[in-house]
Amino acid sequence: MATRPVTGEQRAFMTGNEVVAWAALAAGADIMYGYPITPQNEIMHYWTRMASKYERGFLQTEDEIAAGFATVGGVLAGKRAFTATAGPGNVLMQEAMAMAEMMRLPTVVVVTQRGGPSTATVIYSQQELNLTCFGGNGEGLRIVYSPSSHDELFLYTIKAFNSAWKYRFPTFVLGDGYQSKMREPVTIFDPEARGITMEPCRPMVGLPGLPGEERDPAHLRNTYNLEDELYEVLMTAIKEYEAIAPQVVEWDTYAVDDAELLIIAHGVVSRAARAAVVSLRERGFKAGYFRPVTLRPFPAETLRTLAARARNLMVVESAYGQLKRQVQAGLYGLETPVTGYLRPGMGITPEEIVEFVHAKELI
Amino acid sequence: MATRPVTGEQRAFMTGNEVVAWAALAAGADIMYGYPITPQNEIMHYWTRMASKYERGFLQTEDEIAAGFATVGGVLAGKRAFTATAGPGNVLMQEAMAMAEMMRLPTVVVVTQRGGPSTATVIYSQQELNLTCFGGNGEGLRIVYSPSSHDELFLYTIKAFNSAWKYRFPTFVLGDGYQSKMREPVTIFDPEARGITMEPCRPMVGLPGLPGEERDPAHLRNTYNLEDELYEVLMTAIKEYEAIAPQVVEWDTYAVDDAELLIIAHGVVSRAARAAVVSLRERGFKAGYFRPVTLRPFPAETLRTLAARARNLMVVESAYGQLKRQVQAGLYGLETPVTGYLRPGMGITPEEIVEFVHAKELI
Amino acid sequence: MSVTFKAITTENGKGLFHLFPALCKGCGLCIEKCPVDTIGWAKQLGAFGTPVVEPGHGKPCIACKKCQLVCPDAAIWIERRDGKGRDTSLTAAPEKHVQHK
Amino acid sequence: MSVTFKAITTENGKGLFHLFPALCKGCGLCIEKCPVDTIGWAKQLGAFGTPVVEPGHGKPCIACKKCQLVCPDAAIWIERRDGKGRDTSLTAAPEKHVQHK
Amino acid sequence: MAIAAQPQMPRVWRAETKPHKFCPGCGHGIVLKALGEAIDALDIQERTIFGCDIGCSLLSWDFFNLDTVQTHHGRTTPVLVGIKRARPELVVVSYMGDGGAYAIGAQHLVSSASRNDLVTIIVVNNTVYAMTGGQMAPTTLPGQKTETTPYGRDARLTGRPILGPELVAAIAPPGAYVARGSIANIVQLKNFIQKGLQNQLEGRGIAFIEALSSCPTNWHTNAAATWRFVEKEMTAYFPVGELRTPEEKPSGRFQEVPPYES
Amino acid sequence: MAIAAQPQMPRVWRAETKPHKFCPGCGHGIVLKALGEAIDALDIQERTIFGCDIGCSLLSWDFFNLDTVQTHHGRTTPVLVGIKRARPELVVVSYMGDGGAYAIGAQHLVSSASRNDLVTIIVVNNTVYAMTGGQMAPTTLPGQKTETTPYGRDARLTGRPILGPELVAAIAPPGAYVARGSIANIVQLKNFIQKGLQNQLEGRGIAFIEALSSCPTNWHTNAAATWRFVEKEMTAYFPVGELRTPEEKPSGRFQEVPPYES
Amino acid sequence: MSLNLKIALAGEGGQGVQSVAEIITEAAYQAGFQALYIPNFGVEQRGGVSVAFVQVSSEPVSAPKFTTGDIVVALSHRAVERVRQYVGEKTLLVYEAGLEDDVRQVYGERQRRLAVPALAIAQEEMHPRVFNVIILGVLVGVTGFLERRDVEQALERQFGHKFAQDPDLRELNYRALERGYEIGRENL
Amino acid sequence: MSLNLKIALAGEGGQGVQSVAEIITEAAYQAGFQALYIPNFGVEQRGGVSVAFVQVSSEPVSAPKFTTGDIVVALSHRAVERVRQYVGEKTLLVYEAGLEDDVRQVYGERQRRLAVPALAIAQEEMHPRVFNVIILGVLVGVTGFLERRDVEQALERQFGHKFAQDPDLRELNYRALERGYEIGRENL
Ligand SMILES: Cc1ncc(C[n+]2csc(CCOP(=O)(O)OP(=O)(O)O)c2C)c(N)n1
Ligand SMILES: Cc1ncc(C[n+]2csc(CCOP(=O)(O)OP(=O)(O)O)c2C)c(N)n1
Ligand code: SF4
Ligand code: SF4
Ligand code: SF4
Ligand code: SF4
Ligand code: SF4
Ligand code: SF4
Ligand SMILES: [Mg+2]
Ligand SMILES: [Mg+2]
Repeated sequence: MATRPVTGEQRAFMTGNEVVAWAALAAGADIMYGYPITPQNEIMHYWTRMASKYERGFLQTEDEIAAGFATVGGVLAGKRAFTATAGPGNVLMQEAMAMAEMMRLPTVVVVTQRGGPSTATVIYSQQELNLTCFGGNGEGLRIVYSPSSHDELFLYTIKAFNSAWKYRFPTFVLGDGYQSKMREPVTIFDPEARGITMEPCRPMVGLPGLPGEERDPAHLRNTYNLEDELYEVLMTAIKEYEAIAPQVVEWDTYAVDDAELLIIAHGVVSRAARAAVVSLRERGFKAGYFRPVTLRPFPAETLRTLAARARNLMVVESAYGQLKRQVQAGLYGLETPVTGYLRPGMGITPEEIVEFVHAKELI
Repeated sequence: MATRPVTGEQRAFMTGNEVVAWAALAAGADIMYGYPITPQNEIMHYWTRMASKYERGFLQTEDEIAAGFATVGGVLAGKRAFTATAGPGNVLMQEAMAMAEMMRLPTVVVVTQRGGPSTATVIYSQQELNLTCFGGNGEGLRIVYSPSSHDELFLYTIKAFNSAWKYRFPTFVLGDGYQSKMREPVTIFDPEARGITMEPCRPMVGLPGLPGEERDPAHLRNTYNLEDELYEVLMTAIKEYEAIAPQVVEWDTYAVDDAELLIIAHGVVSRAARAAVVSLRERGFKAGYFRPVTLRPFPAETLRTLAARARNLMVVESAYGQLKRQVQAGLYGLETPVTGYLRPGMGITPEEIVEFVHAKELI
Repeated sequence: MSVTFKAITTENGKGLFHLFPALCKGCGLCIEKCPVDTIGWAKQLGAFGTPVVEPGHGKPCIACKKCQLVCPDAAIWIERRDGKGRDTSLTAAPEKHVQHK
Repeated sequence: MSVTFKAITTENGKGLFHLFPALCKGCGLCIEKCPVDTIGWAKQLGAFGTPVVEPGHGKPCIACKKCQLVCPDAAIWIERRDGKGRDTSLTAAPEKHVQHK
Repeated sequence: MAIAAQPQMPRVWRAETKPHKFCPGCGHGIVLKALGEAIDALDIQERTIFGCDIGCSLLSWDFFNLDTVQTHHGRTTPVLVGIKRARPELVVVSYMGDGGAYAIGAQHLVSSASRNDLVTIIVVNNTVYAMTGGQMAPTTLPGQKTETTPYGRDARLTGRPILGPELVAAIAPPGAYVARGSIANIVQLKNFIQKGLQNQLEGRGIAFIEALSSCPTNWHTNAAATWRFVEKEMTAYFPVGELRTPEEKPSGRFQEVPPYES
Repeated sequence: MAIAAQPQMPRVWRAETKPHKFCPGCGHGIVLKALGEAIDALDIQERTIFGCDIGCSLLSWDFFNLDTVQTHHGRTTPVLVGIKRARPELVVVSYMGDGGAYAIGAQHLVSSASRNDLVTIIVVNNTVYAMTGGQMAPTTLPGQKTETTPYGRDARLTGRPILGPELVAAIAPPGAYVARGSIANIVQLKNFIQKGLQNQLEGRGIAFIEALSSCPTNWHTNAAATWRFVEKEMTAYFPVGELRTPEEKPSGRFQEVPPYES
Repeated sequence: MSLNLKIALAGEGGQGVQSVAEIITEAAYQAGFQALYIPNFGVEQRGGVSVAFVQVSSEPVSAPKFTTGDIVVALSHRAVERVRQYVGEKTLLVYEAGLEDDVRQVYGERQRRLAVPALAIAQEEMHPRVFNVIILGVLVGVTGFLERRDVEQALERQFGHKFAQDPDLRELNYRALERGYEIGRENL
Repeated sequence: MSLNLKIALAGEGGQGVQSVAEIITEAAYQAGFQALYIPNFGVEQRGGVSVAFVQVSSEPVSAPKFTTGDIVVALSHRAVERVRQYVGEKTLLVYEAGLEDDVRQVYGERQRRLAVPALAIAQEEMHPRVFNVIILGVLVGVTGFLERRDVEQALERQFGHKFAQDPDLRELNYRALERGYEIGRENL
């Protein structure tokens, strides 16, 4: 490989799409397959500018279906392959991701959520949570990271490759249009400089040795004849997923210890939630903040402990209850009331949250 | 139109796919668009045999994407149009359904669930609940009926057309491969004979009058420039959806009044659940059964009342917790423990359920 | 609802050059197509706050209507001063067009 | 792992007609293609419990290998009794084929 | 004059939504002028349904005094085929970009062509994905710089500009009408479109018209360079003219074979 | 004889999975014999990746001693293109039915053809959707009865049999190899496939081979009628032969135009 | 009379087990019972074992498949193994007599069983094609809930168009049914 | 010193508001502040009003957009209306002086405001192209948290390649910056 794209640590001020491209480079991603869609485009733009310099591959496909399946191909060939999409593209991407889920393929997809459903807006939302966590005709055996800052966007893009290849579940970085387009300070780094070892990739086809002679051929399929065959394959994957979940789940909290009101949010919205908590605390209100960093698997256990102590839970999201449904299902059994501040497709500011808290007398 | 396909009431012994084709005929469906996929195929086979006789239309499209969008076209033209699909086809169908959701188009889709994810099996499962209720990049503003017998398959196929055109949300009949392929007795009927009036259809394009002169042109779109514009459109739809939900929700119960164990299941599995309850009752155990007939909107309120009285809830499904997650989210706030008997892609018999109840000492 | 547009009308050569500033986006496509190079930039600003066009920068207009034809925004109407040839251009059937309501 | 198949070998005309019942699905495609109509149904049952084929129903085999060529299941091997022409057919390089492990 | 001078818009244009939403110098406006003229000439406003795609064509969602539906990226043809099959008396126009037609929606194009669907398809070829900010399209010229071919399109890696009308002409059954026009020859373009609509009216088969068009915004060209790119560069790869007319005798490809009786 | 007579399978066939999963008389077995022979002849077993589609082709997922991936309906080409782009030293074979290639996956075919992807595509044309029980395919003959054309395919409503190789030949850049063979001429079919693999090995461009094949199960034919249908009925619509060879001088469609400098 | 009968049938593609299942449920339905029949289906249909699940009951039938059959029918070598999961302690295993060895090997000696020499009867006394109708007759005989008329009518519905072309065929089928019925009655 | 500044800027496509926003946040970032800039984007980019959101703070910035700006800049007729939602009681409205009437009509008399004759200055004293750099200068002056050096460096980063080709351009831009800065300082 050519010179390392990032050495040591470097401070920068850039857009989120640029961050993702640098992160993929730093992670040693070999090839990107993609199809244009706003607000994801600049990931491809930056990647194509840098790919030839660092000897990485790129293919612009005919649609997101092809982008998803070509990514599957790249991964089968043993390469750190990824794609990026949003909105209607994410809908189409589900076909390939369902195959990746069935065949345990370490695909990495960066999603930059935009308004939905349908074409809606090219701007921003958190409405692709259901789709990214549970899309396709399966059980959602996926890993979904929801970063909230450019630093995290960088970190979790790298981590996505590692989790994918380590655990062999399709892995997603669930960003959004705001994060894609905004510029803020970020520290980019060579994973090695932070002691992060990249999981090795190993091919699933095109292995060394004459198949049938020196080794068995790889015969990979996603179709089964009998219910029982499928059940066995599925339950093995489900059990593995459940077993690794405790290692995979991540969350973030602030001022939760004595919190009477726990505000729950993910992604960029969590920044507003945290700021709202700071401002409530400043005024003497016992508010706390919880953020699931992994949306799949969902950190329900940790949240349960905290939520049990609170008097009120408030879910804040730029969607109509997609996170809230996760929270309610995950915390079933608790009696702490859950209120939602649900603004599909709209940016959310700390001021609005504080105002809502007071209006609903949640504290 | 030619002679009525069904007059009065008629007893028959047929497969579920045949039932759907007859129901669509009886409902006055004008045109079917479809792409082959098992276990849905025979709906198309029967429909094509009968369509010319009763002057109905049919188009076999190039894929499920086209089938979905052509259905959208048929509906826009003011016709009672429908399609049918399953599994990976259902995944692809979501793109068009997201558009229908955004534009409030009364599409009707019959889904015959098969094993998932990916191609998996062509046989049976209940793994398309998430997908059918919440597929696409939106909030799941859909109506989803889950029938459990051929009689219901007939009834709810007719009802799907009526709900779709009345409320203008994409509507689904969520069947499965077992229901598709099994033969059992059914009573088919002319809706009129049962006092069911078919909702009238009205075109959204191709209206009478010279546009711009005698009337405004219909300018239909699914794209918006500003977050605020989208938010307004969405919130209007969401509020309407929430307002009609109480009229739309349906459920079925058996022996719930004093039930200590409430078994919750939908679709064909609910038959086994009901039989299990009968057999538990015969042996003196206070078991009851609850079945959501509409999965979207979900009959959470009714279930809550019943579940609050029970000592144990048990969710039985041929999926890994897709219904269970709905139940837990819907009943959040209750403390009644929920246990799942989760068998993705497998048929479930009453005997198994009873055995599980005893093994887990749920009663 | 009916809409009307204000024209800046310039007599030039054989043509009455009607330019509708509310429509002209200043793309310059017409300038390039004028066989006598009569079209050039005007002071007046158009729909996007950019200069509109006007005749009189080259030889006199021959009323060939090429500019009208290529304008993507229908911002030019060339009327022959002799009143002829109204229906020979692509965009025939003139006044009716916008006032038909 | 190596697999071997049992053959029913019939001498007919110029050919040794090796038929592998475990592979023959009784489709009859070979029968139609035999230029001398020597192939017909046998009593023996094949892979799917349907009759396999055998030579000797028409004129003698001329070892043209058409039957071998068209069989979708590789259930026929025609060996020339004179030992010649092994490499002339599509499926050349004979014994090695299955025993190469 | 009795009435003040007014813009000479095709009758079917909706003046209330003008100036339209396209950029200065955008070829879409010219193509839609040709389409408007053709609709006027055939007097079919009352029964024409206009469908636009996602891509810059979406900006025409309120362009005409026509019932209009804006669909998804690449999906306009299936929607309009759905409408046409349900209401054959309507005239349906499927309007989209080269990306929608030749990339994400190519299966619909191939299928509608081979089914000879009664739909009039107009593809605006501007050699880029314009709406998304200028990425490579299937029509991008070799050497052309776009956001995803920052060093120029390398034909060895990403292929050569796709030939849409040639594709349709190769597979559409007799009765099809196929042509490629250009905004550089508006009268011809209008005639092609009109013939394409006529083909649908007469129920003879599919009509497919590609229009070479301009995108100064993503080409970063001034007016002179814009015209040069359309007239010289594009025309070198995309020959303008009629490729199939419905009167044509079926070519060798489509011998008259009696239908099979099974 | 020293060793007992054994079946003459191509070396690359996996004897352990024989008899294969196809029906009696299915043409897939013949096409895969031709493919196997071609791989043997080129001695590329060690670096060949076989991809099969959903459709009856999926039954070949364990057919060869080749690393094999069974993909989704119509998606085999994108998966193999993904593999090839990541590991150009591999030889990739995309194997599918007419439905997968010409209906649901047509956008991939069009795009791979126009990109001249280094992939060898083999399409088994059996005029039906076989795996799903015999519905109309894009290749169904006029008049042919299928489960979705129970009264025979009506060309006016559903079009004429699609011409896949003709489509690819119309749009693929120079260097492409395009042919149509038939199970009725296995030696020729094998040669076509071998040339198609050779084209990939030499990095010249896409290789596309359609094989006319049989489906006695869904045609409800006996052996005689099966052959008759392939040799008479199908061949009348689908002419067998080579449509493009890489040596060919670029035709008029592909003039040598110097790359554009923007 | 309360009835609740579960039958699983398995055989090779051409052996006609689905027809048997269809006729028996159709007859049961016409006779006023609740009946449910579901074939197995899937990719395996190309060359796999064909299985049919039949339930007849006086109450509405619950799940379409079942854990254990009251009667399980195996008609081929592969079928013997395939149906194992549906065979419980009380299950009556009905099988083609030629499969005696296979059955012994898989199920041992203890299984309730009924060997039917259907192949021999069909080939020697009738015609190979009525093999499955003999089995149908056995099932009707063994279960005893159907009138002969009901079965004959169902046969007509299934094969009527063939009988019309060749009336001898009707006679042949009726004979096969009768022959199987007798074997079944003997073992009631 | 604790800083927390929110600025919204709006103008027509060609007026360069995004550049102003980018330069100011870039400069703030280089000066050691937390900074966040996000443009509006969407279908409206074709012919719509261009809006930029800038936040500079001593703490990490939370949400990328905000309800109310500390400073709101409107540079065109349509922009005056478009930014209304970001203008609160305490907001300082900075606008091109030529839009006085529009501003009065939309915001009345009470709004805190600063009219900048940037168009006139640019056209008469400098060059129409530095219109936005004058506005940049005003913002630097009015906010007072940036050193001149920081801004100049950011200018270099943005336009350096153009300055290299035409050194006069640098001088012109620096002058425009200075001129705007003075106007800003006066109104601090
Ligand atoms: C499924 C999906 N994928 C991607 C996009 C993003 N997208 C919108 S327009 C467009 C490209 C349009 O290009 P073209 O069709 O050539 O039209 P143009 O804008 O050039 O007129 C793309 C990729 C989308 N809206 N939906
Ligand atoms: C997305 C999707 N749609 C539909 C199907 C169902 N399906 C499986 S195979 C097939 C048709 C196959 O036909 P063809 O490609 O011609 O192959 P053949 O079986 O004829 O060899 C279809 C429609 C599927 N598996 N996935
Ligand atoms: S072509 Fe039209 S819009 Fe463009 S400059 Fe000329 S008049 Fe103005
Ligand atoms: S009419 Fe012709 S000559 Fe006159 S201004 Fe227009 S283009 Fe020039
Ligand atoms: S072609 Fe092969 S499988 Fe078919 S009958 Fe002949 S030998 Fe048997
Ligand atoms: S080798 Fe030729 S002649 Fe001999 S049996 Fe085969 S086809 Fe017939
Ligand atoms: S971006 Fe290009 S195609 Fe789109 S409106 Fe602007 S000029 Fe036209
Ligand atoms: S169904 Fe047809 S194509 Fe499929 S395996 Fe059987 S014969 Fe072959
Ligand atoms: Mg384009
Ligand atoms: Mg096929």
